[in-house]
Amino acid sequence: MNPMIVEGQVHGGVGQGIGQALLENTSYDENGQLLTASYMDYAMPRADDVPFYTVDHSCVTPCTHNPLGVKGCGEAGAIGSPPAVVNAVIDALHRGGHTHVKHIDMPVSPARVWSAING
Amino acid sequence: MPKDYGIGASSKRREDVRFLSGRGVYTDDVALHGQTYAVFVRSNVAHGRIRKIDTAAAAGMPGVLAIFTGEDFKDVGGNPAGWLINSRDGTPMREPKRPVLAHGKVRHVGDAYAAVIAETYQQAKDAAQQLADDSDIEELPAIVDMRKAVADASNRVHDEIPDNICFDWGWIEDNRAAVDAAFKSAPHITTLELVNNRLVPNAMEPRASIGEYNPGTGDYKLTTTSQNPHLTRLLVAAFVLGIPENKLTVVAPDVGGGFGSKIYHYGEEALVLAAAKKLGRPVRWTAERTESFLTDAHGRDHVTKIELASTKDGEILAIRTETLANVGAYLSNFSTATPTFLHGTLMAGPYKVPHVYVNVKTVFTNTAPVDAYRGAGRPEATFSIERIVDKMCRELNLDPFEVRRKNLIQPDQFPYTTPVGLVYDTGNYQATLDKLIELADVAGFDKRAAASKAKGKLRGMGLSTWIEACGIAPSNLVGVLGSRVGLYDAATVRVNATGNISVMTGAHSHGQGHETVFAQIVAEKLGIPESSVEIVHGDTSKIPFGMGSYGSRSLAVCGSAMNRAVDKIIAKGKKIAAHMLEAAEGDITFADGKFSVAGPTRPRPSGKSPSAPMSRITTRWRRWSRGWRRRPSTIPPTSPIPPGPISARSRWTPKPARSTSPPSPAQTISAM
Amino acid sequence: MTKVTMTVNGKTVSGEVEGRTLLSTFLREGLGLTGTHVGCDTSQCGACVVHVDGKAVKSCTTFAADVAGAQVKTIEGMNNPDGSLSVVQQAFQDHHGLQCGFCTPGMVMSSAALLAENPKPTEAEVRHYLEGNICRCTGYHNIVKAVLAASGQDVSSVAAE
Amino acid sequence: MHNFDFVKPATIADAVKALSAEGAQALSGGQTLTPTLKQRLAAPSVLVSLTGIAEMKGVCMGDDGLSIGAATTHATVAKEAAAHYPALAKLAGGIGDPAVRNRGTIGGSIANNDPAACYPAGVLGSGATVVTNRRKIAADDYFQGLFTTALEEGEIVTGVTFPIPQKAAYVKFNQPASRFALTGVFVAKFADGVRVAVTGASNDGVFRWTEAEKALSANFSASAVAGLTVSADGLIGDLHGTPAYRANLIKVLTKRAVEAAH
Amino acid sequence: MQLSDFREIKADPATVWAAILNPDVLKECVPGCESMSGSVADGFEAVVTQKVGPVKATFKGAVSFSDIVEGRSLKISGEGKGGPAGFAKGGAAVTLEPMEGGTRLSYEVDASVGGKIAQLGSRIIDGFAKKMADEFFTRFQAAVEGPAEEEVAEDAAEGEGEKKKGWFKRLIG
Repeated sequence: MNPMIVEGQVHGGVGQGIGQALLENTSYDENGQLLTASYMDYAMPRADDVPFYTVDHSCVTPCTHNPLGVKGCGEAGAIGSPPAVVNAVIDALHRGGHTHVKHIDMPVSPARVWSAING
Repeated sequence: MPKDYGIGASSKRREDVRFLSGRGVYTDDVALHGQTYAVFVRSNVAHGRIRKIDTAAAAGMPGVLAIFTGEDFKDVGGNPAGWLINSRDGTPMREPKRPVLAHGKVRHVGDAYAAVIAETYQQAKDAAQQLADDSDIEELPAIVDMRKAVADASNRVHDEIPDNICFDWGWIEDNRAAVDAAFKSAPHITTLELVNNRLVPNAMEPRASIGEYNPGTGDYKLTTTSQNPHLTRLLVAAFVLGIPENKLTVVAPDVGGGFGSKIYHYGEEALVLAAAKKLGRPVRWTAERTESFLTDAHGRDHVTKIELASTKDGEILAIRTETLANVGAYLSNFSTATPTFLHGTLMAGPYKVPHVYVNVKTVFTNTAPVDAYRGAGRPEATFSIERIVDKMCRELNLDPFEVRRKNLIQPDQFPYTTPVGLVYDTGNYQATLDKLIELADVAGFDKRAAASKAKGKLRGMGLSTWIEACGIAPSNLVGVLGSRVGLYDAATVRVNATGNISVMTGAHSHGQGHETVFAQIVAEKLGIPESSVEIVHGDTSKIPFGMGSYGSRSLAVCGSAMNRAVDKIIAKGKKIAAHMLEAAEGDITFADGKFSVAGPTRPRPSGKSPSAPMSRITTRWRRWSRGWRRRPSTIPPTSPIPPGPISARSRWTPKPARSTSPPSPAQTISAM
Repeated sequence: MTKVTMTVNGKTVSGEVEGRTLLSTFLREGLGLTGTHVGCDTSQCGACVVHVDGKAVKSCTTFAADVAGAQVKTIEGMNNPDGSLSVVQQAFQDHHGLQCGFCTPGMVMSSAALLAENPKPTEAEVRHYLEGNICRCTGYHNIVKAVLAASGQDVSSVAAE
Repeated sequence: MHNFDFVKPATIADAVKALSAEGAQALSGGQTLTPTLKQRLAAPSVLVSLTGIAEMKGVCMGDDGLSIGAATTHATVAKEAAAHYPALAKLAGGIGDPAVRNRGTIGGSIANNDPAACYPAGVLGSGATVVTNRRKIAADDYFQGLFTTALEEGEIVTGVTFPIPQKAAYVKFNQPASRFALTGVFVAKFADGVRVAVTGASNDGVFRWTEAEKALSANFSASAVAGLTVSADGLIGDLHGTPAYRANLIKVLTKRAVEAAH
Repeated sequence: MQLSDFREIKADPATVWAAILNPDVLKECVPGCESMSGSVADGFEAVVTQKVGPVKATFKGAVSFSDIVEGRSLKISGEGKGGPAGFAKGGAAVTLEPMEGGTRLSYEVDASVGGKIAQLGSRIIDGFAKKMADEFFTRFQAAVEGPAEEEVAEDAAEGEGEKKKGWFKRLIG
């Protein structure tokens, strides 16, 4: 409909997906106290946490359920990016010889990667 | 050559001018004469019994105008869940009341149990602290961990719900035996336990609400940070406060992001309305960021065990999952749909999987409510599937690209019916995968990885392929599945006398750029400049009843309604043009903003121009409809065109895809 | 209450403030300049960034009385004298560097401060400089691109929009 | 926020006088204190802003080393100390974000002594001297644990004097949310030995890693640190890292700082 | 937050036991304690002010004793509301064992906080709680057995002739 806006939506979703994969976590302690109740502890992605990337939507198959043939795009970036990021981390670890690491839960923080390597 | 106008053009956003100049108007930017300030008193404990709330001292403090507690709302309705889910055994889900202010018990840190209204924000804050100091809440053990909540039934979030389970959902229950059998005979089984981490949507604009009441007319107005003002009006009017809908206007002005968290109705909205009525003055509230963290609906929070059965060469045979999904302390409006119909139905991903079974137990805990956050259910499903496919590839030493290519639905298989009840309409997943491999330079990856290694760094490559189901609908089907609201949308297109257009939409922009994009649709179809189209949204007194913006639905659903309304406008215009152009209606064509007579241009009997732009049609129509000019006999009085300006309203609910195995709960599906 | 006087967007303004009155409160409630937004409590989101004596500061973490006499510039003062968008603002529109618009005033003010200090920043410098401004909508892609473009650099080679 | 009187004296003497009032609190940039006040987690009756005192501002190279006025902002230090003490300038340029650096001051930072702040590592790692309105305090005596310093009632930091090392570097690993140091290490090589100060890692705040100092004094190279171990006892464990992870970071960052020192 | 530790106190168990149950001792030993009154049976009322960096909060609450095994062990529990800061709760299970030259006092402390201090201060809570516990038992030890040797020497050099007793010992003779 408007490629600039479509890509902007995807960028936003990818930003949030990378946030979920690498940074963001909501943590309650065992007494139900919310420990991540400000930006001091809830890690929001910042400009230097994300790279430039390419968005392509040239493989078009129009939707058959509406007259415009349009499909939504607002959530796509947030849906597909977390597993892509985590799969990449696991791949990197395997290439580095850390083949005992089968999975790391999100957010895949440096501390968790370190624990996984040494665990 | 990229288009520079209309559909497909990267038109610059018109809303940016005000946002970039500091002239946007967000809820907290609205200042009203005589306004007062609400501050909520929130629980510091996750789970507690309210023993005493002594309001006397706080009520006597400077500037304090009113104090509300849960007692004031015990007889009004609760904020309901919007989707009824039945458990595997057929019993309906448990639905505890979600009150405006906590009554009897507090159930999460941040659960508001009182509110203070004062002349200034600081006075309200002072008194709220006094009230907190004068309250006695007996702390009970908190229920935080879902596994423990389910295992230990002695401690309950809601006293009337014995096992802290809202429902135990199986999808599709009839397929379970076949799935189990597929696993029994599978050559290879991959198992993975994983967590979809709990997130907070964190729109940069904190939630805010202003309630107004006019004692002279009995009219209420709520200005609030909402993605869907009509839904909020419906919930406040029909379920919570019982205000007649015709007496309540809900306005969502510029909204600073939502990502799901502003779909829902929250108690603060009801409170400022009730307080405004009591005081006869505007009552405003704006969340501090910490309040947002404590009380905005959170997202995700699934704990999942997923199993995947495959052949030794990576053909997926079956998928089986068991998930605990946190709903928090109360059911937020869409919280029951998210882990079920937005999650379980996506558990086949973009793959040809013959057998899938999904089990989801939703669990009450002493945490903030959890509901749909950008993606809502689909990210959880995708993370589970794509992680386990990757793990399977590693276990079997297979190439993750080739395994996916092999399992992806083929282009000639659409429409494709999955074993979890969806029909995918279209897609060419292989082509997308090929394009990805090219763009990402997968062939050159090993070289890049080696270069990184030389610098002491590890480089990895991750792949994910997925489906985004969007614009959930159609209304009649979701109704069958438990939705308590229709998921259509609506638009009114009005041609103003001077030929410019006003479009009233049910969708609401909180960053998506509707003012620009919707204008592109209308401008393209009517062949007029985008600048001639005005988009009106976010005010229930101006717009048709629509369901708002979430779930990637604005364009697919509301855009379609708008498209249809424009078609009606063109049809009306043709009738008028037929008269003006002295031709039969069937001979009139519409292109580039002009009505013309089809076929080779021929001289008209009157000798006038053979085409008419929309503005002339409108002027003519206006004169007829106002009686300034006699309605021509070529348009008989029985004509379906009503008097008044040329305007048309349409609703749209997506049609289900044709399923090969009815009855099937279908959604409209788009795939990346 | 004490009286403070400062210059805001070129005009001398005065107002009665309490000791605790924040600059953001003074601007929004005292002067009606609601373009400066408040998005957090802990001085991190940056939606409230304004310029004080030419430097970017967080107005929600600055007391009005502490900047008495200063030159303050807010988003409302960023447009060109003829009302058109300034180069930075125009770049944000051209490159779709904003969506909901809430973080945008702070983002523009920080970007303008960066370009005043460093007229040709690299991508890394832009990203580093903007670390005190949180945007939830754009994924920063187009913001960084807009700032690079506003500095006069060619962004056509930046990964497609 | 509770209300208070706001005063902005122009001299140290007036500031000291203002601070003698009951419930008075110094404000030196306020990038930590102001959010605290907004949350009502403190309620001073008088707030004394120190940033209007000209004699407490500026960066100046002298015989004793680099003197920095306590009310000098991080941004100014990042710019003006760069020629004299690049490691310190880099540290200042990495605190918070640009807007925070334009308000926050060195005096405010070290008076607060947040266990994850950067400046304490720079001051302790440099063996700097903290100058107050009453006396001069060696860095080793000044930092006394979590949010605790040698400052007495009515005493304010007026400046800090840094001896200039032959080589130095500060390497910080950001806590991803707050951008404070999850762990930060300042290494400074002087003619008479090496100092290593660690911030962000210990429950007791900034501290010197003496084993590394000894090893690096003998051999200033990353390999000198390789054989050392850091105990996780007493280190901070929180959402962002366990004590064991922080122990690892101390070693890794020390190596990186040695490599980066120039 | 949980931690356990022990102290070897140069006083007999009966003296240590009496000190634990004495509100004046507790007042002196709880860092920042402004008042402490009441009885062992009904519990004590306490007001404690804590300053951590820029944060200053006053907690009003109660201290109670439970699981009392006379002369041997007990649990001290405290709970206070700190206004905007939220609340703090803590307990110490204390066991006394006679040893040569005194008493071995071992303790297991747990502490939890709620409200703003939990929401904003999680990174420093453990460290702070540990510091408070250390300080409490250090003060307690000093109260019962007197200042450490070097301090005594210093004081003596300043002219105080008599060897100092712990103030609690002086109190009880």
